[in-house]
Amino acid sequence: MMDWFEIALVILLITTAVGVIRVKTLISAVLILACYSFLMAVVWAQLGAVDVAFVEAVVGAGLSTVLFLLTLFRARAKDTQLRRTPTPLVALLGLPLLGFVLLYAIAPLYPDGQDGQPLRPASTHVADAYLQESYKATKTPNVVTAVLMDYRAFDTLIETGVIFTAGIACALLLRSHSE
Amino acid sequence: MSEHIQAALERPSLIAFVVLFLCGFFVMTTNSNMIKKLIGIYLLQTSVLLLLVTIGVKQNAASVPILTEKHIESPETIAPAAYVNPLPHVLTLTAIVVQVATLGVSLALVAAIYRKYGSLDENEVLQRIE
Amino acid sequence: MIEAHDSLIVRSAGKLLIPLSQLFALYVLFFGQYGPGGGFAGGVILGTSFLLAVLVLGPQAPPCRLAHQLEHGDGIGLMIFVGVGGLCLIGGGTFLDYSNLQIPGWNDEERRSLGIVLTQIGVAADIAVTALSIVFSLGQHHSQEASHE
Amino acid sequence: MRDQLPVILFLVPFATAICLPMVGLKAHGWCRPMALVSLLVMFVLAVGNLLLVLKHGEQSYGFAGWSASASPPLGIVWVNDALASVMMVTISFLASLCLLYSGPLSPATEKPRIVPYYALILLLISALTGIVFAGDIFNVFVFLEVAALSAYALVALAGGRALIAAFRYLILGTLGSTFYLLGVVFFYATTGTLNMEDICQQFTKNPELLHSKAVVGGMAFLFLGLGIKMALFPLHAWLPGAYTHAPDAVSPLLAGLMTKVALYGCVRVLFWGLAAGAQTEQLPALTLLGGLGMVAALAGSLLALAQQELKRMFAYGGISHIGLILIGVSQANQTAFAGSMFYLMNDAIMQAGLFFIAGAAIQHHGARTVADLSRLRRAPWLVTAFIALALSMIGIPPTGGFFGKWHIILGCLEAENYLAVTAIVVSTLLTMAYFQRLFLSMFGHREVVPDSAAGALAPSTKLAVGLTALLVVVLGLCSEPLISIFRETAAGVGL
Repeated sequence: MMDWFEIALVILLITTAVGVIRVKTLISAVLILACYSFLMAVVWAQLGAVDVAFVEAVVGAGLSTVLFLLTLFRARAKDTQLRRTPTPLVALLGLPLLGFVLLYAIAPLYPDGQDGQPLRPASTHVADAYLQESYKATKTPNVVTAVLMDYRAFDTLIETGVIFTAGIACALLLRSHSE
Repeated sequence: MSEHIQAALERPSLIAFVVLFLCGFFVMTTNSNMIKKLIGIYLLQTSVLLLLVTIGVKQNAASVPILTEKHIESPETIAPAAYVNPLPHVLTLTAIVVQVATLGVSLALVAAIYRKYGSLDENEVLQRIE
Repeated sequence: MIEAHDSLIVRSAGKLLIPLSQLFALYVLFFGQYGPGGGFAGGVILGTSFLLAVLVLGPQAPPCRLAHQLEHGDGIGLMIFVGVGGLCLIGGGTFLDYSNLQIPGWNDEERRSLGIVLTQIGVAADIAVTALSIVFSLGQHHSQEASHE
Repeated sequence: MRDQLPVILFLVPFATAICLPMVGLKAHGWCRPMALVSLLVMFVLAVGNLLLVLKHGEQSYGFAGWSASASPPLGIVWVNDALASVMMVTISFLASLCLLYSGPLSPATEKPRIVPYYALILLLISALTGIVFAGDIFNVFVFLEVAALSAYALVALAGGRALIAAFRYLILGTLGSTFYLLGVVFFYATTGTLNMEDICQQFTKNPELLHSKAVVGGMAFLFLGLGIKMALFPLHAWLPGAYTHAPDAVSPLLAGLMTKVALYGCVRVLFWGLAAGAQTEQLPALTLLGGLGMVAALAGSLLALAQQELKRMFAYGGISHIGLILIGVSQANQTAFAGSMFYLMNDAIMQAGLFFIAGAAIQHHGARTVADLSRLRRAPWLVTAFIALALSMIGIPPTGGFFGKWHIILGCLEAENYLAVTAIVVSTLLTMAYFQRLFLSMFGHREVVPDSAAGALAPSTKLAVGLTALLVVVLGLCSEPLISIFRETAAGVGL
């Protein structure tokens, strides 16, 4: 059972990624990266992760691009041109090895034909309990929100803390000489 | 061999994960431009998140993890197979936000380096230090 | 180098878009319990709407001065979040156990639901403020450079 | 109150950190006292927590009211056991000491820097607290990220070369956490849970799961990620630069705690998550880690011998000790495990102490390199402390370093792993060689370079340097109770 739409999206995704690598100016690379993020959001929506797709579209394609561009606009034009550098031998040897390890590791994650679910435990053990019980416990129809803000609320708190840390760190790095 | 290709086409995002991961790793290790390195890291991180989302997929017409009216009225009847696994989505949301926070700090660092040494290239900066 | 944009079209479109996007942000934030959205997305949209205001109307316009003041509120969002968690501690439960928010007449599920709304607001506030603050940090030295030249 | 102690321990520095920007807006002067008081309160609470845990046994804390004992565990769980509470005491003690020390040499002299500086230090400490208690592998990832982000900014604070060192640290650190996350994804895909205890149960229920390709790959990426975080030898490239160029007030904190806590996280995942204690034969990962540890122990001390800069030399010394601790952990018996945990604690204190001395030497005597050390002869306080710490680094009897190494060696002999014993002995000899270089340069020359610039040490510097030196000796003299606590912990995970 192949989903041609998904295959097409994935091919587009890889094409944009290759574009990001090949392009010669940083500003174009960043703009193609925004396209990549947006396509990624579409892929995620296609896979059923609507919340994630929404956040990726807003954060990945939106905020990240703004941050990249703000940094680049400040640089002189000649600094944003890339020069070709020779590819180090280590990378050429290391990449196939890494690719092999990844292919080896994802082998058990393919659908196993029987019930068409990728590797059962991931989608049964804890996840089913969330789907069945979260509405009764929290009166929140969006299960993702219920898990995010209640069951795993502490993770969310710390992750809000990561954002806070980033804000403080940026202030420390860039605002020392002014004000 | 043909069943391998068949399996890969059934879940193309797994192959996409491997390709994007390698792309990200390649950019990150071979470029001396700092912005390009950050772009590489960005590709790397999103590819891992793609894998995470892919794990949550169920094939038998499972829908997005937002309960329908019918199930809200009688929560006892919820069949888990009808919805996509929500936990990977939660982890992905957390990781995306962590990713943009890291990006903010790294760009601030790059901006600080550029202000001091006037270059976005790591090797050039090292030359100017010496 | 952040300053008011001088094109009339941009300015009038901005005046229309800014309140709209703020409204949309609030919708996304509070709709998060019933559909896609929530604190993260709502917070970023809210932050970017202020950013749009600064870019279009210039840093001296009233909504932008508000944005600059907001920027000093680093930590308010986290305070809300930790505060809700702390109330749960005081209520006798473990940290962030919303069913221990002491509201007479409410049952556990309603309290948990309320806890989710409150913490979403906290997340959104934190993300909006920090997004603004990071952008201003990156943009500020922009303006400094311009004054050097 | 007792039930809530772990989370209160975390909240004290965290809540202070989020209040600082508000306070700092009006009164910059309040930041330092507030940070110091909160860390001292944390230290007192950590000692109380240790005593309570020793009296009442371990406790698990379920966040958001989702009980830790439920099956399957739905919420996030923290584990407050003897090992974690001993680590907490170490962390809060060193953190307060570092803050005390950093006062006079604080890099935050400019007003806009004061608030972020103290806020980041507090955030770093609260993140380390989280890693120590966490019983959930994804929770560890988020905390690692908070700790890392604040560490990058703190390193970059020194400006100049530190910026580029911080950038390298950032690239490698982010790569490390991405690898860690990938490992977590594979573990989740095969077990369907993130809770360490639950993962452990799954693996004990069907041990063939441990040989699943996804788990093997997951383990590889998880330990690769943590290896970068703990600066395991071939992955250590970020560490020497970052620690050398970091501000003198910050490097003791980073050197003492960052890599050690990552190593601690690795031990948690190995023995609590993968049940490495119960099924040693199933896990070739342990043997591999042991081998890497041997390489790191030798290479670290060899590289330290080749350095000219003081801080860089100590940084490589730290890398070799990470290898030493890994050797102990990988022997899979109680003696070596207890010894390495004891050594972990000791190493945190020794590294912090050495960087305190290096910082004071730079600030007061302008001594950056090994050759400059003779200037320190005029500072008896620093020299005495340095001798005590050096004895501990080498591993000479009355100090804590000796007892840690001794138990690791005993454990290796118990496991009949003579190669590991040889590696430890050779690394000790190399350590002795580089400290001999330091002593020669300190006392070797007849003529003393006149050193007019040297000011008197601030009392807080004296206190920090003196206390760490005293502590390594005290730890050595009363090593038995700690070793027996760690032995019990090891028995608890089935070693």
